[in-house]
Amino acid sequence: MDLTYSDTHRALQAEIREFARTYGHLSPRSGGGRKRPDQKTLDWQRRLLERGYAARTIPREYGGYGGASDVLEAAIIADEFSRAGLSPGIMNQGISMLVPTLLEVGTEEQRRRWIAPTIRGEVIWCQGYSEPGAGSDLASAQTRAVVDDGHFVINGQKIWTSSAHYADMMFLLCRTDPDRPKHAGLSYLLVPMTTPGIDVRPLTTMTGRAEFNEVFFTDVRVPVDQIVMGRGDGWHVANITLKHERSMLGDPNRLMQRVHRIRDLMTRTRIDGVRVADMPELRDRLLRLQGEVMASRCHYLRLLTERARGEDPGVKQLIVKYFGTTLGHRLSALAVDVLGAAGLVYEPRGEAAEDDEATTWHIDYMYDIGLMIGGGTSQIQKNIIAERGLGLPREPKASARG
Amino acid sequence: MDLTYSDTHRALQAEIREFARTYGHLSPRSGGGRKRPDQKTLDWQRRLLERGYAARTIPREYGGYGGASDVLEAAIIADEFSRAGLSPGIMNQGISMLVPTLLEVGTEEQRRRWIAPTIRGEVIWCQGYSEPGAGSDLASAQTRAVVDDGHFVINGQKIWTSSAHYADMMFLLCRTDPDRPKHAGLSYLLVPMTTPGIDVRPLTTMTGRAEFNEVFFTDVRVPVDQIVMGRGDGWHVANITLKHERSMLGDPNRLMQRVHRIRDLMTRTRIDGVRVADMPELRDRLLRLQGEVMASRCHYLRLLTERARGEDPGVKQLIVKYFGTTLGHRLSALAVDVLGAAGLVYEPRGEAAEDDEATTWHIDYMYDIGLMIGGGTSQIQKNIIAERGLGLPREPKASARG
Amino acid sequence: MEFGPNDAQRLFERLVRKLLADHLPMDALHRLANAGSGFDDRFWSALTELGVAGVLVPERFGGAGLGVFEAALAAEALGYHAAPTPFAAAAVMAPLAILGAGSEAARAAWLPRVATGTARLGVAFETLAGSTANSAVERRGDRLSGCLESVVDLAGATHVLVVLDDGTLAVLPVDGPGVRAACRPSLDRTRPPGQVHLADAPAEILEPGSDPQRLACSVVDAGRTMLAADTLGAAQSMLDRAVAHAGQREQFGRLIGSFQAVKHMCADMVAMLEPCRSLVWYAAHAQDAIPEEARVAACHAKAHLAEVGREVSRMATEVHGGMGFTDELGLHYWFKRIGANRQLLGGPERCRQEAAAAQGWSTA
Amino acid sequence: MEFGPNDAQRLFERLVRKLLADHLPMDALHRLANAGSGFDDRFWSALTELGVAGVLVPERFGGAGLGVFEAALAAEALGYHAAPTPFAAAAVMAPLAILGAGSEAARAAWLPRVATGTARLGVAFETLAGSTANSAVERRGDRLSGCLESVVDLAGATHVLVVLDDGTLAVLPVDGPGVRAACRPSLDRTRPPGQVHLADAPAEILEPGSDPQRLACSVVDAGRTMLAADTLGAAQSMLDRAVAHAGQREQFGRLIGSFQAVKHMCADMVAMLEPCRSLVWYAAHAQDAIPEEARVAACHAKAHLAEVGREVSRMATEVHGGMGFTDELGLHYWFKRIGANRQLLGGPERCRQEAAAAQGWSTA
Repeated sequence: MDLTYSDTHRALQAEIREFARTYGHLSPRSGGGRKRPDQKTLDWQRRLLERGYAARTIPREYGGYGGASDVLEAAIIADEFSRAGLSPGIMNQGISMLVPTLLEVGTEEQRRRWIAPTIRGEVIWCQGYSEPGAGSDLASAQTRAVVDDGHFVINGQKIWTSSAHYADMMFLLCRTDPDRPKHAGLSYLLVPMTTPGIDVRPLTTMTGRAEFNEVFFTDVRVPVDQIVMGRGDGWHVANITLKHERSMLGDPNRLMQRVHRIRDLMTRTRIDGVRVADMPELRDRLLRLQGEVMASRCHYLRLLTERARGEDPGVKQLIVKYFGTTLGHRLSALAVDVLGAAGLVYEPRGEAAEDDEATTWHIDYMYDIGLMIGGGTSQIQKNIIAERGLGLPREPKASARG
Repeated sequence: MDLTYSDTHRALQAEIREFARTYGHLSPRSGGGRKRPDQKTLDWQRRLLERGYAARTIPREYGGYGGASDVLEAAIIADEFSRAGLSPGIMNQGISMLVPTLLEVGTEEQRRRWIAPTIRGEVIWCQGYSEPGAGSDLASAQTRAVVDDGHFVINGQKIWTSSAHYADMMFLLCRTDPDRPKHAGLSYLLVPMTTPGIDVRPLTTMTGRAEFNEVFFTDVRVPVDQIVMGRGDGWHVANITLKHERSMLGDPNRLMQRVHRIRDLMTRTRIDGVRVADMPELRDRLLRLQGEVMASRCHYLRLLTERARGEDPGVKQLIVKYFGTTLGHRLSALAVDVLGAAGLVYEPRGEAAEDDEATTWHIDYMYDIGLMIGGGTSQIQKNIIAERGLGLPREPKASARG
Repeated sequence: MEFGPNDAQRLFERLVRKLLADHLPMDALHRLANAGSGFDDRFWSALTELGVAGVLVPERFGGAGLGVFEAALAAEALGYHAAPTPFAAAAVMAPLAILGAGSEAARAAWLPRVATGTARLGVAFETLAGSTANSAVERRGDRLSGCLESVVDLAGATHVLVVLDDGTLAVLPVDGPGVRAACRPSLDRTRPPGQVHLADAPAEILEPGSDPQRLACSVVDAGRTMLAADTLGAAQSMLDRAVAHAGQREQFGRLIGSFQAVKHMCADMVAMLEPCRSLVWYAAHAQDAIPEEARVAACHAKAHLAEVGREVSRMATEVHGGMGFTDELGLHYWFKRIGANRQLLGGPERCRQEAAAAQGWSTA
Repeated sequence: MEFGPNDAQRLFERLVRKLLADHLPMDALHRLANAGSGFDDRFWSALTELGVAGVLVPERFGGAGLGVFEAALAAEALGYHAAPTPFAAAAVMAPLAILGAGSEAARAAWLPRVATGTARLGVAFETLAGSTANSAVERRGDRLSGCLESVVDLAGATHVLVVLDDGTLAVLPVDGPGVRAACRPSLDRTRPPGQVHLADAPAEILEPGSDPQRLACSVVDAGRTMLAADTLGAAQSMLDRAVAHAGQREQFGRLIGSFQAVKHMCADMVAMLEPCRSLVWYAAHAQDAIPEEARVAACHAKAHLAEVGREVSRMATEVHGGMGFTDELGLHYWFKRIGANRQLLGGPERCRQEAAAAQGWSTA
């Protein structure tokens, strides 16, 4: 065990604190679900990239900071931003899922073309995986792509596509080789959303915003070089992406930041004249969550360390999404309670503007339920944890329909 | 809705309060799992029977008080005993399960012979249902009884038989007609535990006491008239008994009494000089449980009312055991927390003597887990609630072993 | 003794439920909720005709002359249908306040109009209701200045009844001089929260009853009981939908209700929720008939339903999978209504604090 | 940077686990637990030889010279095997106290004996440890009178180290004049709680360090970290047993682990428990190297492991069905050990209060 700060680490910490003092007032608000970054957010992201507070380990030639992978550095940055209540920068599916996928299996050209604008928040990606009726069985994708004149021609339908209504690009899982076995017939394509034949129909959710979409493809033509790896490698690539998604969803630094934001909210809110921070019943709920967040943050550092050692994370990785999303929801539930009746005013400002504090928390509270459902419900996560993680037997195949 | 107290009700209330003032100091301690009633408990029970505070509605000819069925009277008695912290009298399987079963389907002779000594606490019954390996599938009982010379001759083995080591009698579910279909081949016999051929081997539990037993039958002879209803009616009778067990386990008056006992404990316990009653974090836990207990008590009164109207309780009855045992466990868990480190001294005094306060709570805390497991685990209770209560489909039959 | 509604009460409940089912199929609910005004003239008239608006108004003033218990049955039904309408304040808290204070002349002036649905009073508290609202009012004679947040039932209101900290009750017309009243965009689109600004606004000060603070508390208690009943109905609605969905939706080649995980979520929901019905009945009945238990029962009903409502609303949404998260299915109207009920008139921790105080368990 | 044990630390952990596995098969555990003394000479010698008793004693005093982190690895292993032995006080709290206070002469007198396992100190607090014990001691010069409950590691102890409210540290031999020390019959048969009566008993008063109260707190923190680590190991042991049981026990014609209900209980347990390991590591490391985080981390580790331990111990017992409730299977040793760890040195609510105070979040 060694969490010692070297001189470099101490310098980094001092540098961030200075940055927070100087520029902290320019930070956009955290939370509130996904939306296209506004100018304030783009400017903030640019500042973070310049100093390596975002995309720190992404090579310079792809627009990153080119820092060495250092678990402690990452932890210091996350901590300092969390404590100062600053936005840690843009977090979206392009940055968290596509970029690491391209770094892992993309061509040099794909990396040079896509990574830089993606991490700057200029190119927004959406994920074309789920299809109607297929539930969590992604490998059963029916959306077809056939080759014609140097292009893939795509027909079919995706659903639950978050951000599609404002995204520039989609990474798409589709069936290119229907005659091959289920998992071997898939390919992974990069598709501009402006391509003719793409019809995006927003799916308004309980937050009142269109977080998801249905996306229809009619003879959508994409050059054949817009494939990641080769034909039939789609399932492999998609799983790399999903692996990165699972890590993203459990991000403990966002949870830690929520703890601090709720603490702050508690000092500003009063019930019949009494500060909520001085109500032990509510304070105890925050402390309990703080302990759990502290555990999840430590767990995250442990995973980083073990990954650096090349150890197989096994069940330790599989639990992250489940407990991370559940914990996130419990935190926003507490925030909603602290806001109380005064916080019931709800005015989402849509994609372009920043929401007020109460609206942001309410969106998170609902959106977190979406996260618990999306990409395999908590129930399916528990099956995966028990079967893959603990080796418990699978359910017997049903001999008859229920 | 009508909870009006008539003059009779007010008189009953006043009478009990007077009783509590005069005799309250003679009450044995509540809780602490099952044991054979000691003299103090038997004396207390006798006083309660005389005044109709126990067995109130059981006819006088069977040793009861012969009161009319009056939901409000029952509630007043339970309330006043709970508030005064007095034992509501003996609660055991004979009183709660066998007596109502005999009242429902026993012969006049069986009633006259067994009910009076049972409600006085002089005859203790145990329940011969579970068998090794059969889990919760009671209808698969293999213990055999064949008729020979005016007797049933019993051979086989029962397990998880609580109280068998000090019981006088057993009500036994056994197979008398192996050639008939599973549920139709069972009979329900009343067996004196002193009959030769019965071997009781105590099964010490985590409480350190022998709450359960294995019971072995070797050529145990019981006169054929010791059957309740007829041959082959065993499953029917057993289900009547189980119905009464489910009601007993959810008894909200014991839960209400626990709330009061914990409140009292909180005022007597200090942590570094601070009364636990003044620690809002722990007080809030008690209040939350008080609200739930209040709900369960109201639910109980509603069930009584609807039963009196002859309505089918359906899911309303099925949930009682599940939430009652869970709530009981959470209450004893709070008590154990209030006791804290000082309460870790654990000295069960066995069957004969009264345990100290901390030991009693610890036994309840563990015993409550036993209740959640026994007679069908909470998991099985949930299956029953969902399938029988809500009409959800059964699990498909497995086509292969897991 | 009878624990539960009697025949007359069940009849009343059935009539209310029938009316709601007729008026609020999902497309109507979508329409009214999207409008977001929390009030619809036609729907209100129908409720009034049935006696819902005047449920607590004595017969001599033209009302139904029923009790808080019957009002709770109506509130449960309104919650079950997520009805976009005033009720807790307009039909329960305000008339109770006027019955408990005010001169006979004031009663004769107000209550018949409440019963005919033509006077609809929102209710606002300065602080007594345990909420996070930043409300403060200054009184000079019969004139009030200040700001009131989280006003209950301001939607469609003709007047607002203000409860000051000393228990004083003041009534002002929403369009009177010095009064600026507006509903805010709300999480719960069926019942928007109100805000009222008062600038030296002339008010009718009701003649105080014998114990104004106690009356104010009992108005809060009745309001909390209504919110608890509303949550009960809303949660029951979500549970019913979840069970129906689980019994017809197939995934992985099976009805999802045959999976133990789904089954046990449904079992947990019903095991939590069903006893709540009896608790709400009891709390409502206590307001009518057991004054010494009224406060504790109301606090516990409000707090416990808030907790159970939250759990049920989350689990029922989860059972629906992705569909539960969409606007189209409309499940979220109930989810948000339950969320709003939790916060209005004091969250669960606050209500439990008051339950402790009412039992002498704390000095709070 | 490395979050987790390094190679040397992992080797130490493996050796301890190996020794425990060898010494404590179930029949040995049954035997030692039934004796209930919480101490076994042979077993203690083996632990001492491995350096467990002297884990925190600097090498110049003959100890292993390791840190609280390594001690936590040992504590986890001891919890995993429900080892009936002193440790938290004898090997961690007492040597830390002596290292932080006391003259160099006192250190030279005590620490080598701690390392060789010949001096075994139980630790008793007057109040600072947040427990419900009724302890009170009066000091006159170097003589103490009074009563101390919930003494940690009095089993097999040669001495008791008393921490007074002002941070004063006093050491008394358990068989000294005026000292009456006895273990009480315990829920947790592997570690009986101790009670000490002092009647004008002569004590060795250690020379106070620079900040006696702070030292006392850090002794509590280290103790709480050990109890958290012990619960971690014990809960892991119960989880492992539950998973193994679910994978081999058949009911209704299937392995019970193939039922979703059982599967999800196991998933819930591991999802709760696995992050706890990292939290315990962090809290232990903070005692060694991050003084400004040491108190908050220790409080959180103690509180959170108490909560998770309780859940896991209940669920693992449930997974075992009736067998889990029997004495014979022995699962209850862990259940009770987790229960005792929860209460010793302050329950979770109390620990969270202290975490709030340490962060300036309350005035408590």
